[in-house]
Amino acid sequence: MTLQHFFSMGGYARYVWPCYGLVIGLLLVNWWLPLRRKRYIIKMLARRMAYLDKEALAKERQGE
Amino acid sequence: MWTFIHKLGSPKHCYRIAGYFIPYLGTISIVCFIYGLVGGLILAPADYQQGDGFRIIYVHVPSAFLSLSVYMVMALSATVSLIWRIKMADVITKVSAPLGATFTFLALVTGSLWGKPMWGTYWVWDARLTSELILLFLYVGYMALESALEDRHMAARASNILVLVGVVNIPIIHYSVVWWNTLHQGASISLLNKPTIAPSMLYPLLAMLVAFMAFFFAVMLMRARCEILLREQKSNWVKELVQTT
Amino acid sequence: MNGQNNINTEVAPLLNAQNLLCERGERVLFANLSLSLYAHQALHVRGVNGSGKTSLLRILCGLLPAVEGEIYWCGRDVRHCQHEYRAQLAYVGHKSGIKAELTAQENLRTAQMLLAHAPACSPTDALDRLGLANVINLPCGLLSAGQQQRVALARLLVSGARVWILDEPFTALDQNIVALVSALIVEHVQAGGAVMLTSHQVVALPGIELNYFTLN
Amino acid sequence: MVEASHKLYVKKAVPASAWRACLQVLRRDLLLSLRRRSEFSNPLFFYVIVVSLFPLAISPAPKTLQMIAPGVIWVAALLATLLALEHLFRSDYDDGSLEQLVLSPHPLAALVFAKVVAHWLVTGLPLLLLTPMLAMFLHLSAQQTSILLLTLFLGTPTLSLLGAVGAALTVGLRNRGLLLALLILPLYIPVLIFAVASVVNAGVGVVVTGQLAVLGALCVLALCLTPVTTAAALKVTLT
Repeated sequence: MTLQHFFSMGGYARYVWPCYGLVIGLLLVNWWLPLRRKRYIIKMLARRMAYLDKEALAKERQGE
Repeated sequence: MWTFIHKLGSPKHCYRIAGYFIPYLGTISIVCFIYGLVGGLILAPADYQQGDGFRIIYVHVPSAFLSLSVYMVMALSATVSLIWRIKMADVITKVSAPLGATFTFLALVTGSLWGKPMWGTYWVWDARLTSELILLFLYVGYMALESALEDRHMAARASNILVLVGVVNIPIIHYSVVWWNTLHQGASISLLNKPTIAPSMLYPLLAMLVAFMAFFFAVMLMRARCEILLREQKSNWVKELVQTT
Repeated sequence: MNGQNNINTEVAPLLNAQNLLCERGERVLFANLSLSLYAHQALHVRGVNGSGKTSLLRILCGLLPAVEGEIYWCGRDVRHCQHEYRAQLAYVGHKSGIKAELTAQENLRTAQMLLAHAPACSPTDALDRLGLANVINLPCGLLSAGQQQRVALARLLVSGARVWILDEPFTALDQNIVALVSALIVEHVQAGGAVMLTSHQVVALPGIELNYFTLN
Repeated sequence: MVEASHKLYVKKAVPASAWRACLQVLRRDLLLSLRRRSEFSNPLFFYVIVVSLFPLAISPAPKTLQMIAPGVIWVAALLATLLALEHLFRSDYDDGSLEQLVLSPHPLAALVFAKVVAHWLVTGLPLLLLTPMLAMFLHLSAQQTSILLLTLFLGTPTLSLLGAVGAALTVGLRNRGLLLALLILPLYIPVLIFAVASVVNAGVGVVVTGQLAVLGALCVLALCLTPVTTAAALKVTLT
């Protein structure tokens, strides 16, 4: 199983490597997307809560 | 047992349970994936007929298997949601669909790439490839209906019904396509029937299967957690969580 | 029948709802709301726009499933007596439910057939009572909005249902027709039925005492 | 002020049973279709136009036309049914009579089945009546035409029934035309396969009772399962 033979995949390299590349690529993308989305959601919710707190504060001050 | 199911109903609990399982599933999938890759690409002997081209099955067969079993997972959670009205089941159905569609697309591409050396053309109207294609249409139809309806509850229930209609039709579509295939191309060997598998070839395949399954459940739970956060953003456990992180 | 209709609250209410919760999109319209409607009673549901009046009515007539809460018909859970609950309840919403191409009579005949309960009166009688005798054979598409609303209300008479749930029944109606419809409501309540309605106008029901239910 | 002495409850008519309610819904829908001819004549013109495009597009030679005829006619029938499904629940949804249907104590599945039968009589049946002319357009033999009519007779009810589920799921949406096709066309594939195969086999002289039996089975399956599913879908999308 020489290294050169491994890369040429017995002449089928043109089909085997794109397959594996695509599969691993898409799986990594699918794994990474929810991570990024969760960070984004947490940040968005934090910003929204900060905004609501500020508003509540402003209303209290008007109340006094 | 019953309290466990009842607990599943509460989003907070689901979020925690999902968080607990994700690392385990992740490690299982990575370990099996590496073993499968090494076993499949290096250790397994070349097939006497198809040479090294057959190594594509280590990617094609798991994604084909996953494309169907993800639809079954969606059908199961759709039934649970429709009958016992557990809202968390809607989350699972909704987040699994894109993953199922990805696996179906992978199965199609790897199938056609495998077909090129064997049959000389990229697309072959082989029975299994055709039913994969139709399965992809079912996924796309589900996702289109899910996103078209604005109201969350209605969207969930309507698309659950569509999943159940789809699951009843999958065997019908599959066997009619297989019958149609034999009608037009005679009983030629189907592209995808696995060549006689020596054990050294089989174990990497099983490892890849486990790797794909673990990967699916891990990513599905991660996406479910995001969906739960969005849906329960007003509840205070989410507020605390947002503050602590 | 004396002016004050005697609501005996000992007998189970015709329609009873326990801690309903209703959401629209992400907003909670109302939570743990309880309400009951007795025979011989007319209930006016009041509330500002968007306070969920229409959703409440749609929940009570079974069109909209409540996120939480139970609905009872004559003391029994609605899910166990679906047939009787639906046969005895008539709903007139914002949309009239009238086919524009059909004449008023044809519309009412279908409505009559759709309700299993013994139909009270024939379509022609119902249309007479609502002063639509002269337009019986006209396609409803040619009728004015007020006339179409009256055809929808005629459906109540034809259906013979005991509980009427009316969503803004008096819109697009002129004064004497409002009086006519009010008289029908009074007659129905005195005959043992129950009416729940929403309206932005002042509702005058001579002869019976009108209860109120406000949604904040 | 109308004097209220006139007794409200005049006479006790017999309560309408579910069966008579369904008949009444069927009669009402047929009456409606007669008064709104454009709604069901458009799909028929579409059917004829699409079929007559193919000789122009491919070739007028009788040989090739005969080969592609079953597939062309069946795909055109499929698309025509899909077009006609738009109006199955849409008009009732807009003017609120769909709500009255859902509120009725009679089983909604039966009422919906009556509506689908009315829809089939208005679109499926005319498709059947037009087919001999189109078969002649495409030089189909008499034997094949008869089998084609039989497959259409067995197939179009299944198309209408399955389409009704899709129509019910997408009734509330604005841009539902394309979505309905996306949802329902994959489910039409088995009917298409077996129908076209039996017409092609009939041309070659092969015995086609097997395929027709499967078509009949699909029709019966649709008859049993879809009305309940459509009713459930309506109750969901009507809120």
